[in-house]
Amino acid sequence: MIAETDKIRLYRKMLLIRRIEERVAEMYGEQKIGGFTHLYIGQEAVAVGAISALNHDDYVISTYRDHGHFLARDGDPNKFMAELYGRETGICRGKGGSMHLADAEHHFYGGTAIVGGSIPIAAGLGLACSYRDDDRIVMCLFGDGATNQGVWHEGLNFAKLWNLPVIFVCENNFYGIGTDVRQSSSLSEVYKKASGYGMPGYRVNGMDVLEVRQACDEVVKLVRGGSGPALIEARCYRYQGHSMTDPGRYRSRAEEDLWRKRDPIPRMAKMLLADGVVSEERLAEMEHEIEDICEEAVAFADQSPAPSASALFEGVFAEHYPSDPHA
Amino acid sequence: MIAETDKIRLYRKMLLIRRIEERVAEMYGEQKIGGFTHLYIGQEAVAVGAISALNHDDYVISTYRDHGHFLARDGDPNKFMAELYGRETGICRGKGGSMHLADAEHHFYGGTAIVGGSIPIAAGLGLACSYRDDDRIVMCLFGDGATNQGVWHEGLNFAKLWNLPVIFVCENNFYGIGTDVRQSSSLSEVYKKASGYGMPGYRVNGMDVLEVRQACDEVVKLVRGGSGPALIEARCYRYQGHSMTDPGRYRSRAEEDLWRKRDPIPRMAKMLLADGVVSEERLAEMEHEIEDICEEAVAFADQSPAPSASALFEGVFAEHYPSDPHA
Amino acid sequence: MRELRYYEALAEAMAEEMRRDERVFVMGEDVGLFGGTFRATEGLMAEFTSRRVRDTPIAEAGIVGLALGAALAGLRPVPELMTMNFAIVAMDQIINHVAKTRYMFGGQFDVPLTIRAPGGGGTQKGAQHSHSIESWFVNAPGIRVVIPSTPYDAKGLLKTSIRSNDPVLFVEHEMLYATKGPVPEEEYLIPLGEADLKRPGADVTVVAWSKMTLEALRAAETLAAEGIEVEVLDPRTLDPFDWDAVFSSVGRTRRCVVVEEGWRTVGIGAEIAARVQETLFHELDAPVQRVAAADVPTPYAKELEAATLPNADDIVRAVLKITT
Amino acid sequence: MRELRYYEALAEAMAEEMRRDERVFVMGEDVGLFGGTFRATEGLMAEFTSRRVRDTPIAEAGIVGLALGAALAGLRPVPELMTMNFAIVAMDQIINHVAKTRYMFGGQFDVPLTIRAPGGGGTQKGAQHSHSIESWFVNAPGIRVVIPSTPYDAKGLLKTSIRSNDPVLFVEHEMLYATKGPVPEEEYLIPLGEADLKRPGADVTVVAWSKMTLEALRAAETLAAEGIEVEVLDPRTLDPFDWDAVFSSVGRTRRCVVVEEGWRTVGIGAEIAARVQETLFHELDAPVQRVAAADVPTPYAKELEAATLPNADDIVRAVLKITT
Ligand SMILES: Cc1ncc(C[n+]2csc(CCOP(=O)(O)OP(=O)(O)O)c2C)c(N)n1
Ligand SMILES: Cc1ncc(C[n+]2csc(CCOP(=O)(O)OP(=O)(O)O)c2C)c(N)n1
Ligand SMILES: [Mg+2]
Ligand SMILES: [Mg+2]
Repeated sequence: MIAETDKIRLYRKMLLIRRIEERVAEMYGEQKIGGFTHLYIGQEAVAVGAISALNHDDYVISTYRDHGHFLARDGDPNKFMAELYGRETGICRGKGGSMHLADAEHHFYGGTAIVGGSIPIAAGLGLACSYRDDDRIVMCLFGDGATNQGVWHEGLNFAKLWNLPVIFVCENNFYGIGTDVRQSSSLSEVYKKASGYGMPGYRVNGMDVLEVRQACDEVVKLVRGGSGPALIEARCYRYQGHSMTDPGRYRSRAEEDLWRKRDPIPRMAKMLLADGVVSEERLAEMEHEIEDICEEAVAFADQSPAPSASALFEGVFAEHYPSDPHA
Repeated sequence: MIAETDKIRLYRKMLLIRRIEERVAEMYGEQKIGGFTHLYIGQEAVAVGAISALNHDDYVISTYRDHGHFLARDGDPNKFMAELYGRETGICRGKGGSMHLADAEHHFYGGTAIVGGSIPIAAGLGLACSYRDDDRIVMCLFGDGATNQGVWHEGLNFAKLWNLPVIFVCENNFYGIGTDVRQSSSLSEVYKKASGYGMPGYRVNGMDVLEVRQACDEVVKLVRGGSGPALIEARCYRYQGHSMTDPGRYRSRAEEDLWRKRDPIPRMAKMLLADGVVSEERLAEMEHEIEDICEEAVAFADQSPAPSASALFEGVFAEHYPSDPHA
Repeated sequence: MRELRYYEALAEAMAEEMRRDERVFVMGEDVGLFGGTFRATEGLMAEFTSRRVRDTPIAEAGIVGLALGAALAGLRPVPELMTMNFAIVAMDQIINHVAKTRYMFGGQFDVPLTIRAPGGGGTQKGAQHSHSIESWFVNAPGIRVVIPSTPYDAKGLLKTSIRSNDPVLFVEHEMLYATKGPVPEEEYLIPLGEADLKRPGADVTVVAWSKMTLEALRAAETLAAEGIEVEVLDPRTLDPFDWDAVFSSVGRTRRCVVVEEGWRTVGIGAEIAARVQETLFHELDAPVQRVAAADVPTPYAKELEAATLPNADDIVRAVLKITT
Repeated sequence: MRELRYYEALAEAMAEEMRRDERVFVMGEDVGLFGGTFRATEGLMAEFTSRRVRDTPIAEAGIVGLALGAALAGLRPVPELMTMNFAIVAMDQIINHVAKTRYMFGGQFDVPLTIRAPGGGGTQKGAQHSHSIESWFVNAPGIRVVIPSTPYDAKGLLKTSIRSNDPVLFVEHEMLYATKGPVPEEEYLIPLGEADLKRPGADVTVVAWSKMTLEALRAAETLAAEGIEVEVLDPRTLDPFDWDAVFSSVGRTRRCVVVEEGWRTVGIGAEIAARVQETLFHELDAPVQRVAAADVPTPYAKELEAATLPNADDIVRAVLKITT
């Protein structure tokens, strides 16, 4: 059972992610944001439902589609927007950008632009938990396409073999760029791949934040209790193109419409209203509060300075030597 | 049902592999053979049972433990021994050695020294069969340790996804060098890993050449018929160390004795005699014939010349340019 | 003459070779239905169907391994790696398998395989998506490395690569796909190992390839205004390499600048500098200069990325350093 | 002073650091029960149990990735790759993840990770098992490359590497494990980035590392008999690199030979030759010479392998070429 206040928090977080990414799209259009930018719009229920089931000191690791994960993990919207702008005040000092958001303070080990690259690293975070025998756990979020990479296999085998406390959350949005999951995975029901490792596999509706949260609460309890790793497949849909430059000819209009009807945000708003958890007024207020947060984030990024020229050579290593590159 | 003449052939081939490898061990001791040399002794029933189920123009691909596979595929014992000696007359002109036996004439795509490296290549051979729509199939033999490599996952997924005619034969001898399969695979019953790809998996007793052959006959028929790929786990045991330099402290004496009792060669000799398929005399004769083959192979290698100095620069490419390395 | 974009020239080369030889086929991530991330395989699926234009899972080691197996069995695969960055994921299949199969097995097998992949940075794709790592593949023997800078070179060299019985790593550049240039209607091939003189000049030889050729030509314009005649030589293929062309040019100009987009330390520029000083020790009027990326992971921020990637100004500075 | 073998010095370094710091642990294929393929982890399992000495599956990308994750979470892993050849399988985890994590994330995380791996050939292990590919890791920024030639250097540098907050690729050599040398009982550390003068000499500077240092010292003996005084300089670490030591030595001798076991083209020798000619253009009496492996996959046959790997005779020839 999820408390009413929690339900409101979950809704608010989804809304924040949605609205701030709408601003990201806008700023990308104004060329204030560059590089590869992958929007999370449509999948908010997965990040919010799954990550909210964790403790503050648990570990989270992500992919290049990391905006929603970063914000669901309570990352700072100002540092987020400044990073996408490539500013000194960004969470990674402008060195990472959209695909490489990381946040040490929130134990968020960041986005990798290499599909599948995070999987063995997630198992390694779990190894540290098990080595120290603390009761932290790890959550690793990735896409359906990642499950066909070799390192995915290696990471899941290690995790099960060593009984590591890792929850692998596959966001199955049915496509890897333009490729249908049925064209890339011999087992397109991703949760069944867990059987190849003797690991439990679960499937949840990734368009319903409460279902995601409830399932994760249970799995978190098991994994924290020492059950070893688990795989959760959350079925969801991205409403935008793969990245900002995707013509997106590979999906049918009918399919897109079907999934838009399942939009997790209006769906939950309706439910909260129906159950009398919130009033129309409160929802409108919330929109305003979030509008202000987005405004502030954009203003912060706009006013932030570009990295200094010397930053180019900073932070390659912790310890420096004369042969290291310098200005 | 396997014909009596076939049974004799199977027995004879196992015996040839056993005896010639005994000579390899001897010559390694005399330092006529160098590098990494991995004996197949104990596993003969797998190579002979599996590979004999194929047609001449089917494709076979192997690992660094490839002596038995090469010989089961009717590779020439003289060119085999000369290769291990590193002589010009070797099957790979002395460039490959024990780990890299290949034989174009017999569609044997050779040994790789990279554990798992052959798996996607095997799928690629299968892709060629399916692309040309000929009725060739592919057999890929590898060890239990290889199943934890990323490329193993990628190769099996591709093979099933594209319905390629590939038989993956895992020789589960329970160890990868000194590591017990239970310490390396979360699913130590290797045939069950097929479930992660929606592929059929079978287990056979790799110490019984007839059981291996019968199972392979059936699977070959299915795969040639268009069923798509299959995984066969053949449980077996290597009697020698991992390579010639392995102290082998990691296996118990009791375990080794148990498996020696299951030696596929005496076991089959007994059966052939009991069923009156061969006489003691015929078996003795066979030993002599094989003794002669081994003698000749060693003599051939001893008399063969070392590669000429110019061979160093030959065969890096098919087409040559002034910047290529040369004497 | 007709003008084509770089990606159109590539697509045309593949289409022609596929029509010519039924054994040639294309595979890779989103090469079919999607038409290729950079449109280089656009239209191929429609003409050749999914049998010969194969969309794959995201599994680069697998893609290269499957292509190798198919090549050994007599086909002529043209796999695409969506970007060069993913060649790192497939490194073992490329270096230990594709590049070594012929030699290791005593020459028993042809390896007719052309791996296409775009490299380079310049659009803020960050540390993991901006690699120019040709040097690793030039260091490892057994695979050719082709790296065209114009649509004309791209088409002619790709056709030659596909017809070769040796493996080729064919390196494109993300920022060249949209560039336009003359490409004749009639068929032509360009042999590997022949540098192209992109601009003659008497004062200094600038060796540059891929996108850096364009930067070098810009620099040459600027310097011409100051009365310095720059010769711009594009090797076009890094393995084989046209050493004669470099040595005869530098033999005349007595000065050499090498430009590469990759990291400076142990880059290809180092090899060229080392060979030039070995061969023309007494002819050189000045040390060979290298223009290359700073030895840092490529940063995302626009200003920082611009500061680390070499450009025409850097080339001008390097030339002036040894000509004035 | 007490003498130890190279592998004993390594095992001692790991044991000392594991006693000193509970966060240090070892993982790899057959490092535990088996004691390490080359005995470098012998005895560790007995003292530290399987919690801190972990046998792994054969999955190098996984091994490196897990070690990275553990390092980010505050441990100090010392993963072993059974040989350098398998670094190629783990290339993406090393280059794109281990080496880039600090920079790409704006310096938020330490990456205290030491990857041990033996490289090199010389015992007929063939094309896929004889790699000396340090150059790729020196080219890519973000990871240190340490490559000791003696038991003394091996112990002191490994301890320093394990205590570093930066990732280190620690390259051993299969043919050095059995070599013996003095190693003091009392603890010592050797800083990275400091070359060691293995033999002083006035006539020519020979830069060599790992097994090639031994070949260089043999060559120096031979040449001393002919009255040529060779200075043998071992950089000991390739990143950081002690340029001052090389420049000051060559500044005196005015002649330089670089020796490496890896392939010649775009090897580390190219970088050293390029920098020396950049820095000492007017001081050099002769072009910098490179002694390296032929640009072919390493063949199995004893005679061919011997012909391709550099040795003392090759060094002698290279020195004579520029001294007489
Ligand atoms: C190793 C690797 N190969 C290819 C790519 C290019 N690429 C970026 S995202 C992507 C699709 C990933 O799909 P999926 O895992 O389902 O995640 P989604 O984008 O749907 O969230 C591809 C192929 C990459 N970044 N890394
Ligand atoms: C990628 C890679 N990692 C490690 C090794 C070193 N190695 C050679 S054989 C071997 C064990 C392989 O075990 P298995 O697959 O069970 O085959 P078996 O030796 O038992 O026949 C290992 C770890 C290698 N050759 N390649
Ligand atoms: Mg997806
Ligand atoms: Mg085994």
